[in-house]
Amino acid sequence: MQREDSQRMWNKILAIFIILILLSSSVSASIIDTIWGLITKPLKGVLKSWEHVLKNPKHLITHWGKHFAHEELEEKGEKSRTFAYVFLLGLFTRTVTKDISENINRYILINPDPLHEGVKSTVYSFIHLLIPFYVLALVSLGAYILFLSTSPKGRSRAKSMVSKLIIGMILVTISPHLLNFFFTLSENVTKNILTQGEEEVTDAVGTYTGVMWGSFWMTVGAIYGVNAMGKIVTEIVTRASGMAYDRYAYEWVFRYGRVRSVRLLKIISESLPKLKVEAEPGRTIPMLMLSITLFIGVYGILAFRYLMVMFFTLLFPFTIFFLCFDPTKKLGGTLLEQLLLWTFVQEFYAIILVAIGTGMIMLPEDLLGYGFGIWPLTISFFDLAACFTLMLGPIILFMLLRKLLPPL
Amino acid sequence: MRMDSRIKILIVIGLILVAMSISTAVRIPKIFGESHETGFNRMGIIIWIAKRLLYIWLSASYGTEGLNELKANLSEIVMMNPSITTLSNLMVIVIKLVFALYIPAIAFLGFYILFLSSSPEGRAEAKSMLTKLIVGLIFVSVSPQLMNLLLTVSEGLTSSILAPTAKGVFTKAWDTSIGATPLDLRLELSGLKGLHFIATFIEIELGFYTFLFFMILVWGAFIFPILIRFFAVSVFIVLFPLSILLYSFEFTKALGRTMLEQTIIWTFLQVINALIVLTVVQSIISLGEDFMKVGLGPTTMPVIPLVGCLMFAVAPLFIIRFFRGFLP
Amino acid sequence: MRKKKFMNLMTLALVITLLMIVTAEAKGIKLESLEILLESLIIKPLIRGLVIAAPIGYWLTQDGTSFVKNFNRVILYNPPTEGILPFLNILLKILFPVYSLLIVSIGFYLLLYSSSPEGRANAKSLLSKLIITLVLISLSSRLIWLIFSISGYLTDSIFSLTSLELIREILNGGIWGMLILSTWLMIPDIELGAVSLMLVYVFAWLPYMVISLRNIILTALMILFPLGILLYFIPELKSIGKTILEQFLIWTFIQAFMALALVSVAKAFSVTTLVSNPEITCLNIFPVPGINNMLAWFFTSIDLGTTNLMTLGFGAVAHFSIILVPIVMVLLFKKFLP
Amino acid sequence: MDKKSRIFTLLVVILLLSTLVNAGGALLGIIDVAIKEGLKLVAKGWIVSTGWQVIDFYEKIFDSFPLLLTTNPPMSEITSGMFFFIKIIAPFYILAIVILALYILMASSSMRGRAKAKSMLTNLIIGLVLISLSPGVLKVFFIISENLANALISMGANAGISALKGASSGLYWKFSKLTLIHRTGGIELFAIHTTLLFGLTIMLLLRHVMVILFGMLLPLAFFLYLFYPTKHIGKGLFMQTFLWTFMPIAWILALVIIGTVIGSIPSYIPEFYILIAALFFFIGSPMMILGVGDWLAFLVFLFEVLQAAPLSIGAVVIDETMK
Repeated sequence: MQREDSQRMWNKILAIFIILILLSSSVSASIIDTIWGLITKPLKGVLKSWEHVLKNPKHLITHWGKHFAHEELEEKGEKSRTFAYVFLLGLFTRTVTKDISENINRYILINPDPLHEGVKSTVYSFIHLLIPFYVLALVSLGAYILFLSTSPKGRSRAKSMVSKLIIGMILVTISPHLLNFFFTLSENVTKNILTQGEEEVTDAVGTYTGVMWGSFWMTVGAIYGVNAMGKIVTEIVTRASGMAYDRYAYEWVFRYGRVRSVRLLKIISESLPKLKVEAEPGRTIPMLMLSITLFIGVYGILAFRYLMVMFFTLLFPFTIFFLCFDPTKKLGGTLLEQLLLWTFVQEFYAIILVAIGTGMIMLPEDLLGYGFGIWPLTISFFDLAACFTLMLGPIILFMLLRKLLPPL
Repeated sequence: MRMDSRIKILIVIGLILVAMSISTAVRIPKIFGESHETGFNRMGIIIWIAKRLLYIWLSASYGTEGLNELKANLSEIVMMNPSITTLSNLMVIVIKLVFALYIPAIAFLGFYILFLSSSPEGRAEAKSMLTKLIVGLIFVSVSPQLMNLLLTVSEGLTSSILAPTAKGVFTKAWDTSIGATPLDLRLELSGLKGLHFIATFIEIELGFYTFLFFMILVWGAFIFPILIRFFAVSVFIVLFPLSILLYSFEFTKALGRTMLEQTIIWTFLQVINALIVLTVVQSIISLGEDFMKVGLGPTTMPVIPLVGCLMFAVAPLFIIRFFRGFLP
Repeated sequence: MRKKKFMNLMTLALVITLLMIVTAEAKGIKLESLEILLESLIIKPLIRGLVIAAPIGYWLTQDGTSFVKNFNRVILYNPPTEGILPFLNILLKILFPVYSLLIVSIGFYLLLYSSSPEGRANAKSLLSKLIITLVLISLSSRLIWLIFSISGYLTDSIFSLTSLELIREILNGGIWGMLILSTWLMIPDIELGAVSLMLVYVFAWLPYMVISLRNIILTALMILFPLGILLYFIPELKSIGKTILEQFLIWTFIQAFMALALVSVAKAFSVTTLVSNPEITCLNIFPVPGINNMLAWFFTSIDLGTTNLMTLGFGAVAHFSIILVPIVMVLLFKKFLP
Repeated sequence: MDKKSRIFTLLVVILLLSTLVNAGGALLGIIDVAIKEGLKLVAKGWIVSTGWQVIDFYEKIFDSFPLLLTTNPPMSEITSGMFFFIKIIAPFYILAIVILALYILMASSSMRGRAKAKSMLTNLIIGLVLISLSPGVLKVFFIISENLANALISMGANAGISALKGASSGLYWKFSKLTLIHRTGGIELFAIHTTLLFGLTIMLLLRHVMVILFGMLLPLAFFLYLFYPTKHIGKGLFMQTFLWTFMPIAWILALVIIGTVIGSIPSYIPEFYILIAALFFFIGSPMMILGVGDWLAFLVFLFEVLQAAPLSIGAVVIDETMK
């Protein structure tokens, strides 16, 4: 019923509009001509746009591609947009690689400081929170010993529990210092590993930054195409004589470019209109994903590790209490295990870095040549595998050592 | 809020007008020109910019919907628990059902004692089963109070963790990681919103991929640790008598253990949420603002606040996985 | 309601645009937009339909529905047992000297050294074990054939529980329904139909992938089967042998469970009802209601391009159950040998 | 249609009309652009309306929720399959009994061996009873499950269903508005939306299939349960039958709970999130309540399927393999 109603309404509206069009005084030419033109003109236009296809069948694919690959390729300002994209991605890559090659040791070694004012006060407030629980536990145990336990076995067990609880109480009060000692230990071990394999670590970080740059240059290549790249190269070489263009041109520009920045801007503004954009930035999403994955894989994991260690540091008094009270022993074991594991992730990271460095140094030179991409814009499979090892290695070690403590 | 969005619309219109006047007054450099034969079209550019501004405004407001409420009512939202009075109707029905189920359970145990256990050991075992069942019966009859106690303990712990916490730091972490754009009436381009802004102007396809970050951070923060927990706790409140029965009956102990464990884990998830807030706050305070802040200009990534907010959204779900299997 | 209002709005916009075009034409203003109209509303959708949907549809009539056409045959297929004979020969060649040495040494032990009855009994049981394994290994190709034929017979008789035509219809409905859905989504915009198009390929390929995975694993386990028997009777290496034999049996009988899953889908399809079973047709192929209705009438009258929720849902379930069954069975049936 | 979108459409119409007014003027560019934008709007409207058609198609499953959740497949379909399996089991059974009898008669000399054989024989006979009763057992399951479901569904499951519908329409409105601004702006939301609804449909239909499958295997389950080596397989099969039969109880309970507590959530939490959380909770509730598998892994997996991002596939693969 409803459909019919709407149908009728539509017919009416359409009819009114058609009558309006027909009666419209703005239509000065004869009506038939207009309608005829309305039908034929667009057809003619379409036919015209397909004319060269019909004449030269080779164009069929390009024409189809235009229609079907990406309809809005003819959007506004593609040159400036793509240039901004490439520029920002370059900036990002540059800062990330610089940061990581400078600070990786610091990032790996950082641990929460349990003696820091805020952390300490929080831990002590948790200890205050624990007091009623302790009282409750002791009272219940005392009641058990006094009234309920009949067998001497049970009584001795309860007594040992009391002594455990008291030891736990002492440990809880010094827990920040305990943790500080433990973290220092872990840091020293990690530091040792890192200084032992300094060369390897540098090499591993170099591999990582290399892949990051490789991804960036692949993006550039995908957008501007190999020919356009060649054009830029000749342009720059001819214009700025003495300016060597290589893989690290960006770095060069940042180091020395300040002096000639005006000149550089001129070069860019002159060569930009000549660039031929061959793909929209949306087509380079795989490379962008690679860059972001690498970024998250290192920074995200390190930051997450830090936060998790902080989490279990704050919980440490509870951990000791749970461990020393028999019914909640399992929970305390889990908490302690997690604390140890998340702290040891820094050792895992150092080990993985050294392992990657060693592997990359030991690798025969010719094997590094195999990769994907079109020369010279390639990323070696081994480099990529090294990067993914850097990302996943610590997690894998973490998972393998999950059953670290003996069952309690 | 209503006022704010109206101002935003006005600003968008104003920006369009400004762009219009600029485009008519100033000759736009050649690099902004078109590469196609149709020639330069000012109106087209204006529409183009306006559409992107509208898109950014709309998708960012979808992406950060409710963020202000989250920041303002953080402790209330973390401490949100279903009230037992709303669920009492259902709970009474379940308790009745459980009492009805006790009759066959006890009858079954009686048969077990009569027929199957011939050895005195087996008989003692069956008797202990019966005791467990009866203790379970007591617990079932006080189960609403018990559940209330559990919720009170969890709430008390949460509030005592949250009370000394500098929640302003966490709010600021949200602010820095979400960032701001000129559309928020601020002269800056930072955080995820800035990224979204730039990406949309580069290409809309990149813009809707950057929308994902909002989805994980803000939508995730509401959905996973807060609202799914709310529903789950409600279900386990209602099922609490049943899980006590199942746990105290020897033959269904495994299922009962899972359910009871889930009850406790989901209830105490809010403590973990509060602890995560505390962790992030302490980390930011003790590390300083500039630690691990990578990037230059609009590509700056404040890693610690970002990962902290991400942790609030997804980490509770991972952390509760560590705590499984603690009941005997 | 929402849709109707929406359509009103769209038609209004279209009519106004047309009005403007007519006005402009009349005033002699040259417009490109008319061509854009024609291209974006008619030519491009047709190209999309032709370029993507039509070839896939053709492919579905030919090879794409190969699983649908041959599902009973491919599920019933087992790798030929002759394949393991060379490997078996190698194994026997290695084992015969070892065996003869062992038997001779046990004989000497019995003759000369064993004085206690216990030791003698032990040696005897070892001897009998050796002989049993030897017999089993030399018969292992026959044994495999026997297991395969039991499983094949079982599968065949499970298939007889319901008509194959019904199963075929369900599978066909699923894959074609998905293509229809993705086509209608793709005509206005390609990316809109990406998920359903992906599902078409999943339906076409994944069952085959799972079945060929079964065959590959089965071939490998078949080669390992004699070795598994040998290891099963050596106490120290029993667990490895057990795993090999277990996996062999599980992966063999997965075909029966696949058949069972398809049969249950057919049964469920014939008994389940929905309150409302909506149909999706090409109502939306053009944004103008009149043309829509005409096209919808046309397409439904020739019974093309329409699918409903039951057909689509159960077709998808049928395809997914083929994928699900091995996982469930491997998880459910592990560690059943003593 | 709410106020905002009305104003929005009004603006568009005014824009178009103003260009119409200006048609005779000199601003040729504006005309062309306006017409282009109008045509683009039509194309976008087409996308949105197509999306609506498909969403509407999938959303019809919500109407069938009460029916699908409260009914089980009829026994007549299952019993034929059951008899098939009983027929298969029978020769093995006879063989087992004959061998046992022979063992008791001839071979067993020790007392203990004989007692063991006897208990085995009792087991076999109990099994015989159980197997012949298995249609009845399944029928009892069905009756309990259906009665519970019917009792529960009358306690306000409709509010839960309408919450799920609300989640669906919320996602659709976000998609449609973003799409009206730009063609590809909301595709991602649409992909998530259709995948969720399709998954929902498949889950509900798959339950019926699985009930039939494991119902047919019930005699086999009892048979396997009787022998010590295959005891846990029999138990697993039986548990599967149980879980798939009682899964709708968990679902309906989730719906009732959603309907009951949704009003008590503070108003400063946006409604959209509540509804989406309800949808996720509905999907995850059987795993959560009955402990079937790992519901969290399921959610992560769902997310992966939706996004197909290489970001965390590695993590998930490791998580799955290392578990």
